[in-house]
Amino acid sequence: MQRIGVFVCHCGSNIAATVDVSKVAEMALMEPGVVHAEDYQYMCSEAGQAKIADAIHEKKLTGIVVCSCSPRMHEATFRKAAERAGLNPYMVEIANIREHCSWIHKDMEEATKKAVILMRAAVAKVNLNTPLQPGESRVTKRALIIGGGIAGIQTALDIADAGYEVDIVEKTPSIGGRMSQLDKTFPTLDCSACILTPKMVEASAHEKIKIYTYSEVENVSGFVGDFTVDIRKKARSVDMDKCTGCGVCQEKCPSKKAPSEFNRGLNNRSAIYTPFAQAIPNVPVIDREACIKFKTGKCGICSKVCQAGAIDYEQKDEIITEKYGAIVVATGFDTINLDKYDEYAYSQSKDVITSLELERVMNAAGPTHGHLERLSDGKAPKEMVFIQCVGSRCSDDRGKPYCSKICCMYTAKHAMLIRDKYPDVNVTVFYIDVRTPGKNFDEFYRRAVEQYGVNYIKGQVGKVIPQPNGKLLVQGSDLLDNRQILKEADMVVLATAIEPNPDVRKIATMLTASIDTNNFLTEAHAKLRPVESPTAGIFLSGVCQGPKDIPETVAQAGAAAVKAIGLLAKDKLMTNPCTAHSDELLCNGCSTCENVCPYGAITYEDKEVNDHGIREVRRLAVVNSALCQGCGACTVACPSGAMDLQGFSNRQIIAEVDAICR
Amino acid sequence: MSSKKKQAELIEEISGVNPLKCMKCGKCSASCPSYNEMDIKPHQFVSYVINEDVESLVNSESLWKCLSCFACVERCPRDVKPGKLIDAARQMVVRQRNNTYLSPDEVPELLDPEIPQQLLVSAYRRYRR
Amino acid sequence: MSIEKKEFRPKIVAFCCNWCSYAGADLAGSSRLGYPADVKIIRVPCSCRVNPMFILRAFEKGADGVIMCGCHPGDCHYSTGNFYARRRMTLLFSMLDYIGVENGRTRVEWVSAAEGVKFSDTMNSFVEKIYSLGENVRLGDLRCRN
Amino acid sequence: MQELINRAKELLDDGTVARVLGWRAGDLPYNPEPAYFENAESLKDFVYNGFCGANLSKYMIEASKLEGKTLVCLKPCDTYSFNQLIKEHRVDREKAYVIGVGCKGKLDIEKIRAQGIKGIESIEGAEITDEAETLKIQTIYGEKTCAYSDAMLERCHVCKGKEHKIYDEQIGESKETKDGERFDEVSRIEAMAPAEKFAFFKKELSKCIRCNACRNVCPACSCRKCVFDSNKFDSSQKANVDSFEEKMFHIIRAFHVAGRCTDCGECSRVCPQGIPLHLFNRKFIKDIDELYGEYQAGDDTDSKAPLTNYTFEDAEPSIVGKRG
Amino acid sequence: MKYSYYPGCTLRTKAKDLDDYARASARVLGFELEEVEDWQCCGGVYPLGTDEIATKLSSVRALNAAKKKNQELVTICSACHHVIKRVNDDMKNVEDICTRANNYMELDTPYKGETKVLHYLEVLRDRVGFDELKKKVVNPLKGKKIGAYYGCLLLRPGKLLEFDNPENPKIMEDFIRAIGAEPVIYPYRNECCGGYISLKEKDMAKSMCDKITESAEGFGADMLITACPLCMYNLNKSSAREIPVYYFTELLAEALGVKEVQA
Repeated sequence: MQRIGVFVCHCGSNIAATVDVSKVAEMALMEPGVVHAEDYQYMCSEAGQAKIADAIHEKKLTGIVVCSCSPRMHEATFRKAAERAGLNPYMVEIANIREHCSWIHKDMEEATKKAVILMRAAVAKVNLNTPLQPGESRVTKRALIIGGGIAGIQTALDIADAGYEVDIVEKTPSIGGRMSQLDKTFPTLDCSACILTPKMVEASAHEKIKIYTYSEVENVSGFVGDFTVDIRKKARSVDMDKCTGCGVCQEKCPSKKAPSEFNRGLNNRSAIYTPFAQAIPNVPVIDREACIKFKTGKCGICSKVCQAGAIDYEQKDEIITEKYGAIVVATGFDTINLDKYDEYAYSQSKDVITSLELERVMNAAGPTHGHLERLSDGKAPKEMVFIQCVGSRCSDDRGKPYCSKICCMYTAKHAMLIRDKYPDVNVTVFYIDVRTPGKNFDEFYRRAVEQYGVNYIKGQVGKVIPQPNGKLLVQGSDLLDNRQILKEADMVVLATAIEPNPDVRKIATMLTASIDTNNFLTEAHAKLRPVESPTAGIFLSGVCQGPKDIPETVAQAGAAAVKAIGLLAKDKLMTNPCTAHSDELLCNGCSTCENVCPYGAITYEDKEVNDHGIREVRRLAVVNSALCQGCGACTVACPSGAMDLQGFSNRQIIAEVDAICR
Repeated sequence: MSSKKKQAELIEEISGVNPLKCMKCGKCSASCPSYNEMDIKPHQFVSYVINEDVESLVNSESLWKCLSCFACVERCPRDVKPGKLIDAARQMVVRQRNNTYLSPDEVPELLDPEIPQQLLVSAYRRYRR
Repeated sequence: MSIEKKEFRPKIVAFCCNWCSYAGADLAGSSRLGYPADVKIIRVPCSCRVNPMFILRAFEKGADGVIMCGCHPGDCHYSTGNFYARRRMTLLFSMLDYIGVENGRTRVEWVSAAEGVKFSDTMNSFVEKIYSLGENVRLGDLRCRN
Repeated sequence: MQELINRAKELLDDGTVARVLGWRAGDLPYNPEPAYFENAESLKDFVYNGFCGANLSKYMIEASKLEGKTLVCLKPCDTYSFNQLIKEHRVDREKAYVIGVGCKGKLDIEKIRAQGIKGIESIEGAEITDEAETLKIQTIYGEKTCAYSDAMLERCHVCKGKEHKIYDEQIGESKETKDGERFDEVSRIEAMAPAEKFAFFKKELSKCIRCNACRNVCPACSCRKCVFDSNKFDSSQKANVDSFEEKMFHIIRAFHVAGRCTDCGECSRVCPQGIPLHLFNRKFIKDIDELYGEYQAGDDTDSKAPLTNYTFEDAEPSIVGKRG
Repeated sequence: MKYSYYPGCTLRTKAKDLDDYARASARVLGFELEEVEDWQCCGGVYPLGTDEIATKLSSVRALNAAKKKNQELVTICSACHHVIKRVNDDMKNVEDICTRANNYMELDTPYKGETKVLHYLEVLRDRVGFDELKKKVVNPLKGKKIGAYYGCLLLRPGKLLEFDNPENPKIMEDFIRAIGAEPVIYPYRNECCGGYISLKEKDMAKSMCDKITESAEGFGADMLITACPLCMYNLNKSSAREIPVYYFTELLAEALGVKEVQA
């Protein structure tokens, strides 16, 4: 029989205001096995933990139940406290009477009743707990960064500077990401390339950083500290070692009709190309879809003009398998597809563009060489209209339910830059709300209004109506003046919602990292563990976790790096002892469990057993506890009940069920 | 429950619209072809329901100016469907008060030889019990 | 004053996956999104840990409704656990329906860690359903001998 | 039958097999029982006729542990169970010499009795080689007759087919006996109102005396130790007659064999109380077929079982409520 | 191929042309329209309150008649199409409406939205195919610049009608191409003409129609086509402009060479 101590936390008034904590403690004493019960203001405080330790010593406790906040919050705290007092940490169970009780119920009597039941369930479970010993596993001291944008680059630099090896896997031919496409950055109006390229160069020159561009993660197996990753290096058709980056091939390439990804399809590029002038590595790739040689077998001009003999049409995709201790996801974002927003005439008129396209138009290396002009006829616009929240804050299935966060600021930036450079251009912004939390952000927006005379109208646009004369009639509402507005514009810019890179779902599935309905990766705790995935060893950097601007991305990238470094710095990791275990005497050897194990942790061995005097060799399931992650799939698949999960055993769960239904 | 509240709830029930979903972006008003003819603008309908002032809504000219063209319904980013609120308010008028916007007496003078049947049928259904 | 008829308060057991819906329930809590106290949550490492025996056991011990929540299909922390759980529960629920037990007493919902609202909505609607069904007589009564 | 006995003798004599697993005549004309025959002489008691319904596959679990090969007689439907046991590593294929025996439908003495035929002394026409469509039954009240198919077990009316799924050799002809639809009974219950379903099963299950005959005969219930006999699940009172398993036994048992049950029908055949236990198993099979694609356990030895398999697009559990 | 056919009140009277041309063209294109027996008027407006049942029954009757014949139900008038498709959606997806409607109807087997509702244009696109139509054209309307006028009822609510992209439709443009003419795309083609209010609010209707015709002419249209008798009436009556408006079936019949036969 266990000797159980029950500790009921007030959590200040968080619990005590709705749960009669002393009643819970009092009721606990009536439960089987409970020899001690008390309540205290803050169980997680040093004094609270001391109470637990004292009771363990004085009452010779063998098990602990803490009635407090969620185990996801303080289970580790209390387990460590128990361990320090000499108790096996796995003899501690938490009854969640805050998140699952006091915070959601208003009636004291009802909440107290429920808290008592939750306490009972925990006591019933602890009665069946057994001491568990975690195993150890090794840590591969290398990190993988998925995504080579500013988030990935910054994380890689920070980890590499701490002395660990880092590999970056980037899908496109160059690192740089979205930031490389931006012209200027808010709120300081720095040139984006000027602050990004030094970081790109630093990353590529860093001796601890290896960059795989034009590559994708193909498969991930293993677990924290010991991931095995297959990386597909797509055939570049250009030998990285031989190419000097002279650029002649791109000049001479006769196929120049492929839409430029870098310029958002606003102009074309050659079939052999580097996405932009400062690309890293400065080695082109051949777009085999566009290349005449690959399509018809004839051409081969690039090969002829290449002095270095770097062109290799025979190159094949290559799979590289590497081991990593930590993986950082930095897959970034894209703008949403506007097919479902045809009322804004995006597909009907070339003069309706997205803000990211405007970045390219404003950029000296862009399709108009930095001149603000209409893409339909090259004329300079006189009236520009910006429409905010295109696809953001939509609860229907056309758009995204969240605020994209960056649009208000970059629109103010665009408006300001246009008014600054082209004072005769009128700029009107239709907005729903202007959201500018951030240092110097609102000041920035106000400057656009006060100093640059940008016309902000509160109200959404209903329709953009192309006119026979080539102008765009913008039909919007002015909610403050209560009138409908018809404004003739030369160009319309849509602040298009951003969404996580569509590939991220595939990656999340490989990593078994959880992802929300909007395809943003979920953090382990919304406030306290914002850069970690709930899956150990996976860290989040940048927009893959939620919309953010550059400074926030860089800050998060650094935070993710620190978390990864914290992991890589360890020599050994404690493994979760809540693993499956098979009872040899009950095992049929039927292989059912093996079929459902996602980790290949179950194997079969012929073993001699002594079943009540009968000695025979049997085919038995054996669990490799280093591989087992403790999901429990096998325990339910097992017909005989031989397979059980430590820490969540059949009997423990049934005891909880019984206690709740009592 | 006050009768005002009841009315507001009735209108929510008939329309199946939850006015609290509105984020006041004004896209409905920006889309409405009858905007200039309306005394209460499409984006204001939800406020009238939230403020339980159904009285003003059912007395408004807007009920009869709405084309039921569903432009607001189609484009609403919050799935509020202001057009349905107007329809519901119009229903309340024709149902409760037997108040009609169209009387049989005035029909002959509105007619012309080309008028399609559906216009008369729909006018009756829209305007009368 | 004597209480003639006791008010029906259902017993509802919710099995929640530690990685998603348990955290979703935490989020519902910290967001103060209430649901009736009749729901009691049992934490499991994955929906695939939920043995049909647990559910039958709960009913046998007097539960009026049992709900299981897991990660959305494709988002399982262990890759595939919820797929197995989905088949197991589908078959189990179908069997219970077959023997005449009200289908509304059992439910599976996929609730992610970010879906506090969904968790609360789910529990509210489930509890409402159980109230409408009333006390669970049949499952508790299904025995070999009368 | 004689051909079977002759062949068995041969195989025993030349040492190919160490024993024969078949049926021995019982004390009555209709109750032969499974038996081992270690030598040619003992085969004089060997019998194979229409009453040999027993599925011998499960005996092969123990026989696999014995020295030498065992000759086992399997009817077409039994071979599914045998395959399933191979798949689950419960029997050793190398230790078995499978003779696929012909079958023209197996008889149910209860069905004969139900026709008012009592005091049976002998039965003619049950011989496997006999082409007779009619059974001649000598009773203490005189000779009675009964159409063969009217005396057949329910399972034979929905026979899975006369093909042996696995065998070393075949002896005897099989006959198509299927004249009903396998899932008709299940569909009929599915169409009932909930209260009606409940009343039906309550009535049936209340007959159960927990004799465990169903469990003992079931080839899928091959666990070394049944969960109902271990303490792995129950945390308390084993002795309580009212305990968990008492109430849920048949549902849990059906779930445990779901996807593994070949629908051999032995559970219903052996139930002394006449509970139609196959209706549970068949419900699972019907659901599996409908939701996850047709699957016949024991059809092969390597396919993935439905409950250890999945697709992303699998139906949600809510489908149960939706299809009404 | 046989379809159940719901002509609607206006096609029986004022818009007889729309109907005649449609039937004549159907014969050429190899499908047959079987008029639903004893059809009743759909009411012209989708019943607005979610609690309205009686006003939906005429649609349900027509839908059920098609179900009994195991046919798809074809409509031509935009308003009928709008009303019947939406009622059908209610029957399929709104349990309450379905139950109550069936209670009223007392059918042998309840109607649960099984019938597929198709607009004549959808038949051309999804069943006949515009490529196939093109092959059957004998008088291609070469050189004609035609603006498609969709109006509101055909397209919205887009999610429910699933007719075409409500903001940038193309089915009529594809149709125009198939009969050999050149489509003119103009932004007001999916804006409402004010048909429903044209009885009482003549000025409003006029201003709306003018916007539409002005825009169409501005982009170079010689004529407009429509599927809606109400739009047809309104555009002819209310707009100050002279641009001719035709039913799409008239041009179809002309292109297929069966117009004269009818007339």
